[in-house]
Amino acid sequence: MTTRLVASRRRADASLVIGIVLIGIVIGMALVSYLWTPYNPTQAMPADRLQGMSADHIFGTDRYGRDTFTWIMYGARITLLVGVVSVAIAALIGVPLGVLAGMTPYGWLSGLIMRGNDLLLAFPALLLAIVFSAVFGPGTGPAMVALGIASIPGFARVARSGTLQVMSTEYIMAARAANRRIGPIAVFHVLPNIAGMIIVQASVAFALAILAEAGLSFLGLGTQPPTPSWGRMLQESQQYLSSHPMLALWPGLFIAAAVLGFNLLGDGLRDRFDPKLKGRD
Amino acid sequence: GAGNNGSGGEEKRTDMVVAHTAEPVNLDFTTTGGAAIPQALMENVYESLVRIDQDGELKPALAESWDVSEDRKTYTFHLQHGVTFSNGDELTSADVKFSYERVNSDAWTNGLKAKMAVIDSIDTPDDATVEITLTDPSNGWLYDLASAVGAVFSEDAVDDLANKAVGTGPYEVQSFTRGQEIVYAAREDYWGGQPNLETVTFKYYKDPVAAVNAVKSGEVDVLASLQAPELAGDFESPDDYQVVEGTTNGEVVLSMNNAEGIFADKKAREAVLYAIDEQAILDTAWGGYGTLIGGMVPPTAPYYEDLTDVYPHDVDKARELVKEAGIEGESFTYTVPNLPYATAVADIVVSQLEEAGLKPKIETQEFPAVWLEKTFTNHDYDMSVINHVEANDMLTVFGDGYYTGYDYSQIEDAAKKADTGTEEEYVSGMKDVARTITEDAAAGFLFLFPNLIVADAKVEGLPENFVSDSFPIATLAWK
Amino acid sequence: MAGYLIRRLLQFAVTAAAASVIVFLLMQVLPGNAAQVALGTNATPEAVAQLERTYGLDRPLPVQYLDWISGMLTGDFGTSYVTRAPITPVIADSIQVTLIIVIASMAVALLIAVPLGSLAAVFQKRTLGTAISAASQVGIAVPNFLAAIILIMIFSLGLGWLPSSGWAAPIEGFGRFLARLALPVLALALVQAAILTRYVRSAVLEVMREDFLRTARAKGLTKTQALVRHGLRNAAIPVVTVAGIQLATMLIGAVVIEQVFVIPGMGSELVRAVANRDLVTVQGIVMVLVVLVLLLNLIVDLLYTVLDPRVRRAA
Amino acid sequence: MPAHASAAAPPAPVSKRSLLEVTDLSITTAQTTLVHPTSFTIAPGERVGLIGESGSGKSLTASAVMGLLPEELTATGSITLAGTEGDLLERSDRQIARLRGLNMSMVFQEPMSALNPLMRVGAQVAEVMRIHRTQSKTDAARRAIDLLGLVQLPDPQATARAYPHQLSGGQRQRVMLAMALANDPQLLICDEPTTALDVTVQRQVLDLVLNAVTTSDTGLLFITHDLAVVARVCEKVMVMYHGEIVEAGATEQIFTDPQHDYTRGLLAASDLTATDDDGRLFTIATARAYDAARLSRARFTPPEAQVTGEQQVATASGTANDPGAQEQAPLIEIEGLHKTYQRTKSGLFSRADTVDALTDVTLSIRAGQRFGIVGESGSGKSTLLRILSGLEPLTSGYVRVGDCEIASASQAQLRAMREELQIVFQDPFASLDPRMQVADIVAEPLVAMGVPAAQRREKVSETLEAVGLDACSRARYPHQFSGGQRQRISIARALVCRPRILVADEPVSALDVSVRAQVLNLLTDLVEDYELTLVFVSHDLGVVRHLCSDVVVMKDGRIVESGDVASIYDHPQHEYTASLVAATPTLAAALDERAG
Ligand SMILES: Nc1ncnc2c1ncn2[C@@H]1O[C@H](COP(=O)(O)OP(=O)(O)OP(=O)(O)O)[C@@H](O)[C@H]1O
Ligand SMILES: Nc1ncnc2c1ncn2[C@@H]1O[C@H](COP(=O)(O)OP(=O)(O)OP(=O)(O)O)[C@@H](O)[C@H]1O
Ligand SMILES: [Mg+2]
Ligand SMILES: [Mg+2]
Repeated sequence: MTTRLVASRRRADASLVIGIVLIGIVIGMALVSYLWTPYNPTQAMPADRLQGMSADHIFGTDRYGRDTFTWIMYGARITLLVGVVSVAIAALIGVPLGVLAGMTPYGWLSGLIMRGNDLLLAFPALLLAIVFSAVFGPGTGPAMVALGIASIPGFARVARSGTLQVMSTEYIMAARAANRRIGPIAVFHVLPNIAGMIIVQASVAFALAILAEAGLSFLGLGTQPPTPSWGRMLQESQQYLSSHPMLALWPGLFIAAAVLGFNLLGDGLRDRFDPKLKGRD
Repeated sequence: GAGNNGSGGEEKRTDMVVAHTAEPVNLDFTTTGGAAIPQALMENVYESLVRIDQDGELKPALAESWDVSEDRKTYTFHLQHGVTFSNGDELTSADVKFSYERVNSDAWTNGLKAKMAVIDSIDTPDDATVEITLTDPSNGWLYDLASAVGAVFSEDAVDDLANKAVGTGPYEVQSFTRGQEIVYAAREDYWGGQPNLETVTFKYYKDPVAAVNAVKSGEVDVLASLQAPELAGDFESPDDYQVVEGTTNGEVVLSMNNAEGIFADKKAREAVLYAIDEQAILDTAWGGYGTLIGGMVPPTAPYYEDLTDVYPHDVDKARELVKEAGIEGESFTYTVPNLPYATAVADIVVSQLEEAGLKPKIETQEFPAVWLEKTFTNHDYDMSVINHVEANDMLTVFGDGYYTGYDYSQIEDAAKKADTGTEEEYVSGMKDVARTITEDAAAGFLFLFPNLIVADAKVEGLPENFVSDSFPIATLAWK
Repeated sequence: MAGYLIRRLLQFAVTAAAASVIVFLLMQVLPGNAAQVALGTNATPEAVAQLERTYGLDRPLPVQYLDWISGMLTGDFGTSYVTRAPITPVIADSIQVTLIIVIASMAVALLIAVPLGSLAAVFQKRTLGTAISAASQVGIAVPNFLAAIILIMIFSLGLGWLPSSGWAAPIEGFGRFLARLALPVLALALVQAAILTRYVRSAVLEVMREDFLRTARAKGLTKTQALVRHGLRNAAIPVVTVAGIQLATMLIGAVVIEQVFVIPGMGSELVRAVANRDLVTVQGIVMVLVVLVLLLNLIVDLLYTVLDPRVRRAA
Repeated sequence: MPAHASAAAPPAPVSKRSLLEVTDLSITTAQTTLVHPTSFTIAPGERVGLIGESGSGKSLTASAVMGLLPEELTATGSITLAGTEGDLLERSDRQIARLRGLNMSMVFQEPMSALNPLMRVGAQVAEVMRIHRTQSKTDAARRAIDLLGLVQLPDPQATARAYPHQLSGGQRQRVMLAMALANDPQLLICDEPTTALDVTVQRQVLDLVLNAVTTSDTGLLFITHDLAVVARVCEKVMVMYHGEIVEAGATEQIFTDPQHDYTRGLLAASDLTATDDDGRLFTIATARAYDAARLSRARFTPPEAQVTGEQQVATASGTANDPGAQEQAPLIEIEGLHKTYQRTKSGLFSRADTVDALTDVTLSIRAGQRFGIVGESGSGKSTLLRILSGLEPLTSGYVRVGDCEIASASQAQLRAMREELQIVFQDPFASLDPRMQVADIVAEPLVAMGVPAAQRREKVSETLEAVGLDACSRARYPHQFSGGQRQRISIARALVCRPRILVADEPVSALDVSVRAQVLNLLTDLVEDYELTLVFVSHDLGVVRHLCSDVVVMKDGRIVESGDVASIYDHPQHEYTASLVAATPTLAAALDERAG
């Protein structure tokens, strides 16, 4: 391996490590929140309202006297939930469709799938989310589903182009010559080989979903009370921006950290999976 | 707008920008519900025969004076002289007759029209006199007349009410940009004398923080209703700003479905009332602004009485009642309209209820679309919260078939007697009704919504209290 | 070329038609009775029924659909039964606002991203490149409404240079227009610039690896000259695609910024119309947005063929 | 031992004033040294070849001269170019840029990507003159067209207006050459300029280079790994191995009397006409037995090649020449086969493209035969194989493999047929799924046949052993193997189900010469051991000649000639075959030509 490759690999690894650490913190907080939190997240303590950072409340308290750190911990759950569910929807629908479009010998079928994809692409995430919140009422659920549906086309495209690439390789030809049927080829050859791209796409979609949920919560269309969510915290802290800026700082910081984490993870993985960085000579 | 006020130097400005929260979707309150349209148009563009002043008292408006017959069924109004509509037509008693008969026709679809159902006949002995006969005496009717149902229209100008408003008021609508602003221009030929300001602009800000920012950056001179009271502290410097705290007719009601479900049991409702700590709610959710009332009557009403001691905050008692009612841990839906005060209140209410062993499940509902249909119309809820802003709405809110599901028969006779009785009978009768409702634990009365106005320090003539359904701009002026 | 154009246009029309059916059906499942909302708390069932009759809401769905479509094709989006006013001017006004903001933001974002991204690529392994990359990573992670709020706090509330909210059309005075345009555009552009910087960087890096750049240097160009003369146009191709996608998401994504700055754009109109259950308006706005996105995709595709002679070849 | 190397390679006897002087050039990364101190000179008009295995540092050396080294590498030593002041290595990019394209120019290996895809080629050629202001704008455009004519591009006017993608690889390479020659440089560097080209095109490009340098007395540094090519073009050769020039001298001398082991190995492995006592090709390992001097003798004994051919036929004779076998029905029979591809139209010119990949192909292959198919790129060789194996539907015609009639066969019949017929593909890197372990790759055909797991393991081990891979490679992934080893894996996969027919689609064209010999030897062994019928596809005539008994020559989807190897190669009937044979560079022929 040449030094250039070593350098890229090292940078990729740095991205990966930082990304994993940031995401690890978020996941860790979410998991711990199921076992323990410093305070009850919904219990208001009017006497303790709007306190600054202290030993009792390391991130301070909000207008109802609730512990901000507890809220950040609970908020990590929603953030991850939104990411996981929306990415799962997008990937579980988008990837099979993309693979099918890439593998089918029938031009009309792949054409149909891709046109459907184009159609879906015309409904951006926020548009769907606004309409969904009207149909099903505002909430985390409709938001996740809307974000998930809106990111189907991305996954389908990546999966299809990856599949086409894989299908044109000689090892697929070899597998067909070895009498493998289309199903096993999809499972044992295509999916493992496009998994890298899909994972990269997923980490980026994850980051986008977190941002979109925050935006929706800001519009009042995302997570609803009394569920703690970072987007909602940010929205509610708006009126305290000049008097108690810490209230906005914490959720803002954690949203940014989570998004950064997933983006860095995606970058790192992309470099890892980049064929150009593999010894190819 | 207020943009170019720097160049004038000493010269007094003749325009003013006022920020509001709820925007009118059109200009026609005869067919469109909601408080926003009357707020923008009543007293400014349309006038009624009478009006309610800042202290909640009846004052003459288009009617210079009026007489009431012995049987308190016939009202004779004497109209002001020299009143013209903004289209140039002169006001006559025929316009009044036309307008009020129109309320009772199909042309009005706004449910408010019910307030005029009590009218039996309208006569116009001459151009300046209107005689209105009621089917029964009514103490509340004259107050109702001061609201939007009493607006007097010109007979030739009702074709396109949604987009064109022609009235007798001090201002006319110069332009209306839906969702953004209404620009008013002063009328030179106003019967009450030309108002102080030449132009007034209402700007609409759904987001309270944006509205506050607009005041701070000087784009807005008056913020008519601060929906983020925590921010009032930002306007502490008296040289630059003034914060006016007045009252409104708005009772923030923690409504419970009396007819069905978990709160059909009075014990359950009582538990709720003991569980909630109104003062804490006011402090955390609304920055301590507002008044605790304990009942459905604002202090500006003649039959007001402090009822806050009927159900004091007592968590232990609440827990006991919860056990007695056998509803410990039983989950119920608490529908919260997505309005600033409602969501602000929800968090703390839930916390207090949970402390008493109750288990509310919040369901946020879009207001008005979803809340109106599910909670209000279909009564598909256990608990909700809403600010009932109309004047004299106690009998409506706890009336027959209303979403509160209150057993109206409990108060029906008393209410009838009060309305048709003498003024004293009216006051004492209504007091009894209000107490009965509170004692029945028909709903929680969290607080009286404050009228928080933030304005440039040099603005005067602000309507301190919001007790009618309008925001009058004729009194506004620069110092 | 003509054949391709016709084929693409046809595809566009079919997709738009399919989208219109989806939009229409979506509107039918919105809960909340529109007429009820329009009439308010005290509406009687008779009044509701009458309003439905007046606006033809009681007709069969296919009839309503055809009526809507044929109206739209002649530029008439119908009359709102909430505002009682024609919808076309509302859409026309708000679309104009949104397009101005979004296009201006994209222009600003590109003005920032292209030089920064190129620098980050050229100085890939030096401090400057790393710094730009890191800054763009962080920029992407900041929600744009947070950026907007911070900008307001600095430039409007703090320094008092610019208004915190509102909108003015260019005809109301160019200064006023620019003053109100500046912050929302900046808020959108900063985050977009961060996103685009990354794409520019990777596109330039990709191009720098290309053999033809070495050829250009072998001809006698220095590194920078080679990059500018031969590299940038090649790097533009992937960037155009991303910019197109971003522009499409911004059309509706700007709604958050519009709310913060109280700007009457498409997004704000949509949110308002949804809240008022102003279905005809919702339908119209969603349809216009969808068509705009489709149109953007079409334009990007065509731009591609202009930029890249290889695409013109049947592959 | 750089000093030793340069000492061992004194400048060519022609003691002209040198044009390029490279002294103690070494190229290092932060960690390692890639090119050890190296010195050489090139005189005006001198043609110097630089050969060596992949990764030995040839390109880096050339890049250093041009000042085009990647940033992360540093070059020390000195490089001087006649007519310019001082050491090139000490100049800034800006200063050295003035020399590039004017005093010295370079042609790169990869013709497909070396031109700017967005710029018309005429403009790209004119740009070299514009950069150095050797021509005015209009003159540059005019001269660009002349140059395109000079490098024998058809219709230079039209070509100048074309974009690179509209030209073939050979045409692009000629554009590159026109660009390099535009300012009459003193020094021309060609870095493997023809490896991506078909033999006939390769020959044309080489002729052009030769012509250009001889007419204007340009010094030439020619990098290649193809010994035959270097022998044709260069009068002096330097051999590079692991970043050092291990040997240098006159072409004749190096190729007939190599001193260094590596050079000898290289020569032996690339000589497809020489075999050891077992009739196997020489590899680096067995190169000691190789007699390099036979190359110099070659031109005095022209029939040598023919002798090998006969030898070849003799080794493969067992079944093929058995008259009884000839009477049997052929194992594979193809008659009047047509294949037309419909290209999906997605570009601007949406004409429905059809490509006639195969036209009226008729051939038959007997059991046990070693059957070669040769032809240039795009002549339909791979298509034919895909049809044979039932992986691609045919348009019309009759194809039979064993007792399976492909056109009308059901999927099940095709599956059964494919158990008899297995394929080895061209690219050892692309034909193995990078995410599968070797054992799974090799077992794949068995899985499809439904062989139980235990039996599969056994068969896989057996086959891996047969192709010379040890048991511990089972659990490894393809990227952990060298190219030659990978090709063994693919051969193992093909043989694991014991087919009767082995079809190989250019199995060695992606391999280094030394590895190529090993793989070809392995194939020969296996074909004998397993009594396989071999269908072998290649564009390399030498390889086919070595391996096969019979051959068909394809061009544009048609068979232009067929017969036994010896007669086709030595007495080609069709002019295309003749040109193909003539264009194929062989070391012996090249040396021959030089002498003649
Ligand atoms: N930028 C670089 N950084 C580090 N190592 C490099 C770099 N470029 C090339 N190398 C290494 O230097 C060695 C020589 O490379 P070079 O390209 O000169 O080989 P070559 O002889 O031209 O081989 P080929 O025949 O494959 O072209 C190789 O091992 C290669 O991996
Ligand atoms: N799937 C396909 N669709 C369209 N055209 C094809 C397809 N496969 C091959 N062709 C065309 O058919 C012709 C023959 O291709 P084929 O791959 O058989 O050639 P080849 O002789 O194997 O060439 P090479 O030596 O480059 O592998 C070529 O012109 C090729 O472009
Ligand atoms: Mg090389
Ligand atoms: Mg081939």
